[in-house]
Amino acid sequence: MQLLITILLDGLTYASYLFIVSVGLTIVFGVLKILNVAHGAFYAWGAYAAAYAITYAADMEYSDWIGFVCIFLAAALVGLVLGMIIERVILRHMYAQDEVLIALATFGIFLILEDVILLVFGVNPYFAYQPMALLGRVPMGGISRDVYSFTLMALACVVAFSCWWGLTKTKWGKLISVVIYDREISQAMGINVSMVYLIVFVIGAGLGALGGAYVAPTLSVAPGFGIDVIVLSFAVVVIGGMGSIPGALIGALMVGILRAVAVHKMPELELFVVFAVMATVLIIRPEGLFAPAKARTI
Amino acid sequence: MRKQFAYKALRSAAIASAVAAAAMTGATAQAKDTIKVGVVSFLTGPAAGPFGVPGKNGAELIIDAINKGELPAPYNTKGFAGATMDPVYTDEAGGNSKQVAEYRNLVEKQNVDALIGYISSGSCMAMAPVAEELQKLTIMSVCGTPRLFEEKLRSVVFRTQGNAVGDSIAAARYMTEKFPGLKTYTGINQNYAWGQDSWKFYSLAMEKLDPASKASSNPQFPKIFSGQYSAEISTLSLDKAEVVHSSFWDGDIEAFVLQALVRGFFEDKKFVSVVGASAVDSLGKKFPKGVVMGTRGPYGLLTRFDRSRPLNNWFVDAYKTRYGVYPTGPSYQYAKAVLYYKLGMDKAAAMAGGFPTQDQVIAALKGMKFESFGGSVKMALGGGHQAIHEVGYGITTWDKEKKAPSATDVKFYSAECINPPEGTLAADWLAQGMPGAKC
Amino acid sequence: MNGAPALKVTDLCKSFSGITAANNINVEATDGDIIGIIGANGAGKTVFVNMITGYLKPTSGKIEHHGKDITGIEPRDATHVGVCRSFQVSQVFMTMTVRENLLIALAIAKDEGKAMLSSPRSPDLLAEADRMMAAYKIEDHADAVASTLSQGVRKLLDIAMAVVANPKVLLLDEPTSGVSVEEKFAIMDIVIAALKEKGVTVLFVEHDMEIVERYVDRVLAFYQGEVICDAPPAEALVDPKVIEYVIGHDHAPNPTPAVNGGEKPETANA
Amino acid sequence: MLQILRSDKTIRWTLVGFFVLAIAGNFMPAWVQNNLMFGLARGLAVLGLMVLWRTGLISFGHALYFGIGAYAVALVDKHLGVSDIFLRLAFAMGAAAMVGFALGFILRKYRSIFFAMLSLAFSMVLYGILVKVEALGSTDGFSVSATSILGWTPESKYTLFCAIIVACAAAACMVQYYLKTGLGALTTAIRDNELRVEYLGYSVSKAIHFKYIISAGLAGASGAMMAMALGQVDPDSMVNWTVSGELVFITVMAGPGSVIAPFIGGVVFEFLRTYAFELAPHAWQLIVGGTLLAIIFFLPMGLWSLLERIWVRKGSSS
Repeated sequence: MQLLITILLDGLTYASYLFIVSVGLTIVFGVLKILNVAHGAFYAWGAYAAAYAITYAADMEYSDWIGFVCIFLAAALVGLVLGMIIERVILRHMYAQDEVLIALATFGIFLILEDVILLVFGVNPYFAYQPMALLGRVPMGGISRDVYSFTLMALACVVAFSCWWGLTKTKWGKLISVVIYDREISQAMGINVSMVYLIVFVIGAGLGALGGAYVAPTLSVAPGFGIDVIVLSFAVVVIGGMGSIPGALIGALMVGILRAVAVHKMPELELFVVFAVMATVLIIRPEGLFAPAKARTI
Repeated sequence: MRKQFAYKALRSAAIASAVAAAAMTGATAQAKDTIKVGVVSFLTGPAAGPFGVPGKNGAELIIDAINKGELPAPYNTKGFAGATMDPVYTDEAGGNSKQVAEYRNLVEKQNVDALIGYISSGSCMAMAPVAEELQKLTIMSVCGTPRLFEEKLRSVVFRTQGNAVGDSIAAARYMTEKFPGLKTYTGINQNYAWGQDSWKFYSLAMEKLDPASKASSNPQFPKIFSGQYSAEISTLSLDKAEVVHSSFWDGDIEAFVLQALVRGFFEDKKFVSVVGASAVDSLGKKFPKGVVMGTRGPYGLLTRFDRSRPLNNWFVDAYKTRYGVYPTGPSYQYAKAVLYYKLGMDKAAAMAGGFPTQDQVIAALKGMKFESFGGSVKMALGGGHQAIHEVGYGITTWDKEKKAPSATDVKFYSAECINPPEGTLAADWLAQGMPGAKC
Repeated sequence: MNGAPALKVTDLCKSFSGITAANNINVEATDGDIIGIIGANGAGKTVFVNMITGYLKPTSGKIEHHGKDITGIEPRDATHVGVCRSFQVSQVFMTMTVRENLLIALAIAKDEGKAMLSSPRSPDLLAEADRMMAAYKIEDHADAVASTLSQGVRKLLDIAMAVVANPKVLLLDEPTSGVSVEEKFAIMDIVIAALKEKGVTVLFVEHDMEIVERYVDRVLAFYQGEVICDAPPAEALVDPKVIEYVIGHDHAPNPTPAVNGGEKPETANA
Repeated sequence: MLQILRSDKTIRWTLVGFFVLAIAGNFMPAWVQNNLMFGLARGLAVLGLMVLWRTGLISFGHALYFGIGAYAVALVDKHLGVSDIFLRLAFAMGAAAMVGFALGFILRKYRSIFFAMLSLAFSMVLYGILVKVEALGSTDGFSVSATSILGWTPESKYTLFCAIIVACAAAACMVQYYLKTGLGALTTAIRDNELRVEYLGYSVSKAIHFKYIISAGLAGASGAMMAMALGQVDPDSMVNWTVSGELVFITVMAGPGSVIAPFIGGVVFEFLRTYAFELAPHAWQLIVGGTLLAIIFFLPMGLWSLLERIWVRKGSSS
């Protein structure tokens, strides 16, 4: 029982983290049809920006609560700046290309951003533990857990809800779904598609950054930790169905829980399970468990 | 050149006699004004901040000092066998295969005279065969897996850092002495040579030192640089074991401590960290008190304010003034390796009576015993290629006056107390109950 | 060849999620027949062709070729048994020249693809290709890349490629659609001549009644997935139902894109 | 068969080129020799990827076969003490081709991004196993002992250098021959129009499966050669997704123009990385990534198209 609760909570914690990181990826793919490898870089940048801001605030001896403000500001800033630059300067000119080639281009962007981090923030790790320390811990399932991870779950729920709401209940969401359905027609209808693309990409980048920014307090933010995130979020997105938000949610939950089970029961399989599931899903349902509105025929 | 040597010889009595002897031994190498040496450490990636850069700084500091001849006596002779060292700082990140390629580049493209460095046991295990293939003197400074010299003897590879056996046995001895009540233990170690060996030898030693002790059935071996340990921490917390052993280093130790700290992990468990001192410095006041902390040698946290000897004091002050922080383990370990190389070069030069060939340097390095910053180092194992030295543990605390982290109950174990005699495999020695251990 | 008809279709039905595209179609064609298929847009002509050539699996019913049941077989197997087709939107290899197009087609057709293991530029295949190009009057374009060809020439190439496998039954889906008026008859003259001499059974979907009148022995008129008339042109074209539902409603060449013009079968994301 | 070999210019030039290189290698400094070996070895895998690319498929998971090849060499060396180059190659290619054959049944039905993703998934499964299993060397991998040829262990690397060149030449010629056959001609045909290929009576899946096995075998050989040239294997530089990324990168950089392009691309990449790493240890990824973008934007047909433009002669355009 104890073990069960623990596994569940560990799984949920990891799942929420995965979801926040992956949802941006899936939205971008759904609308722009771009498999964005650079997403991992947004994640890293978000983490760095947040960690930098938090440690700065701490040095200035502001209240630790400022840390949370920093997190969201950092995410928004990174999403806005990097997202805009990359979409306008590079991707803009590639939409005609084969999508795998675009993915490769984003790989190039990823490599560049990775090193720019080094040049901007240096190699020393950042420790922005204040927000996590601030919230303390609660006993649960016989062991104590940090409250911060629960706020992470809450954040995941908020993100999930607002994405769903934003896409289904708002005018903007409707516009986007029109664009997803058929780019040419929506252009003919006078929708400013390129603007929609830009905004969606910025949002996606922002979410990636938010993922990084929010976990920053729990880690030592050090160079090169965007790499593993990429394939993990790929797995999540593919499992759920590329371009589907509920899919990303389910995918994150599956991966999170399975990994938790593995860590507790068979640590050797920790990484294996994630990609085994990814492969299996692709084999059985290539379009993913939750195929997006318009199933893509290849 | 020769004049310069004679001049130096006069200044250093120890060497003077040798020079006389060297008169007859001919064959010396073409004298050089500068030697090129590859200094390899993590410059990027998660290990750069806590290990690579401090290590590089340590090397940088002492190389400059030696080139200028500014070290306190008796190390104050200028240069390496009179030659100025021109270091090539190289990144250790990127996986073993990439490192092997880089090693080949350093030797065959940049024509370095020797290599100093390597932090990850993975790198060391991968570099050793290449070093042997290319026959290039390589002094490993930090990595700790005993496999390096236990698997086979090496001709051109040296290591100035004691291996995981000593660190683990010392940890086990410390625990059984200071906390005889704690019988059950588990561990979290990175899933590669260093982590695997550390855990292996720690549990072997515990079996022998306290037969009543019991290892957990479910120790954790996450992939190095994983960064997220929430699930692992839960597993360890659920585990009934009272002690948690860890050989985490690089960014992982900080990440782990941060994540565990909030969850009161260190109040429920007695945490033994073989090499986490870098985290103590980086986290400062934040670092939990009461953690059993090792430094893999007489330096860093455990000896910062004692061990006052000219070389050590000079190093701490010079480092603090140049980099604004105290030197950490890696800084010392890199500096130690450079110092060792200098001593070898000078000694060989003295014996050869001229600029030494690599073989002469290797002969000089073999089995050398020298005074390092905190204590003495004996190249006792692996046919005189593997160092042994004392290893200590202490309990972390926060020093209010100095506003710096420090350690209480510091205890050091002599090299012979924690290392097998030459020729015996560590595992066998432990199995036999560590015969002849001098403590 | 046994006595059985070249093509025998019995009670063929096809419905896509409720909508009936073909309803109890019964057709019989003997060797050498030339049959015109007419009907308004969405009458089920192309669906019929697609089912016979294995692109669509019938919901029910039976298709036989010389007595052999070929219902719902793979397109390539249809080709193997000798039932081939051309397409309303020419399906050729756009980045290759006319000759290369034919060479590949020939290499595949030749003794079950064994020719594939050596160069298709072997003398005999080259000669064969030249013969094909001559027969279909496209030799002038031999080395032009397909994407640069005019609609008409591309059509001819498309048909020629359908013919290399020496089909017994050939279905042509609107061989003259998108072709300029002056080209139309030229094309049909070439094609029919080439096929007649081979004694191939031809079914072709056509909107232009003049062409139908000129070339076919029999007319199949489709309406809402059913065959409303199966008779020689003389009767068929005056049949009131046909006039009512087909001819009267249809003048301009059919603009509806054929089912899945350029899409790829059996790869719909796996 | 012979008519192709005799008539084919590319094959003749390939043989001449590699022969010259082999001779020249003898007079090169060791580090150049090394980088050439690495580059050419990678080129083998890229050659396979190029065959796939011509059919319009890009695999983001060929590190799977690269890794299988490399680890096959390391494991037979460690456990069976096999040091002979032919045996090692046989094991590596055999293992890779077999896995490719098995997975091909699934992958041949996939296209575009789904093909890329599923390949990625498969390769990461292997990665996940390797880094976690101590018996397979975990993140350390293994070092590989010196390579021998029919019982004779040469002391200089030059012999291996020549062996790699022979392998590359052989592979290049075979692929060139293959591309000239009907099957090879199908590569472009399939990319152009699968429907037509089916209606001509050929199974697209079969054709793709065959090409997939070829590419797997070549990637296996590539990994094996790499392992022997380096004397080291490990998951992060041989199986991780970034390795697949690199291979695709080289493929695009080289361009689909010719069977020689992959080897040029491989070598260029190797030197690019070496120098980037030497000039800017903190920014070498930046340089590599920048190059990748530049190529995609300004040389969509790769370096080969540049070479073609230089000596104005038409290569097999596609």
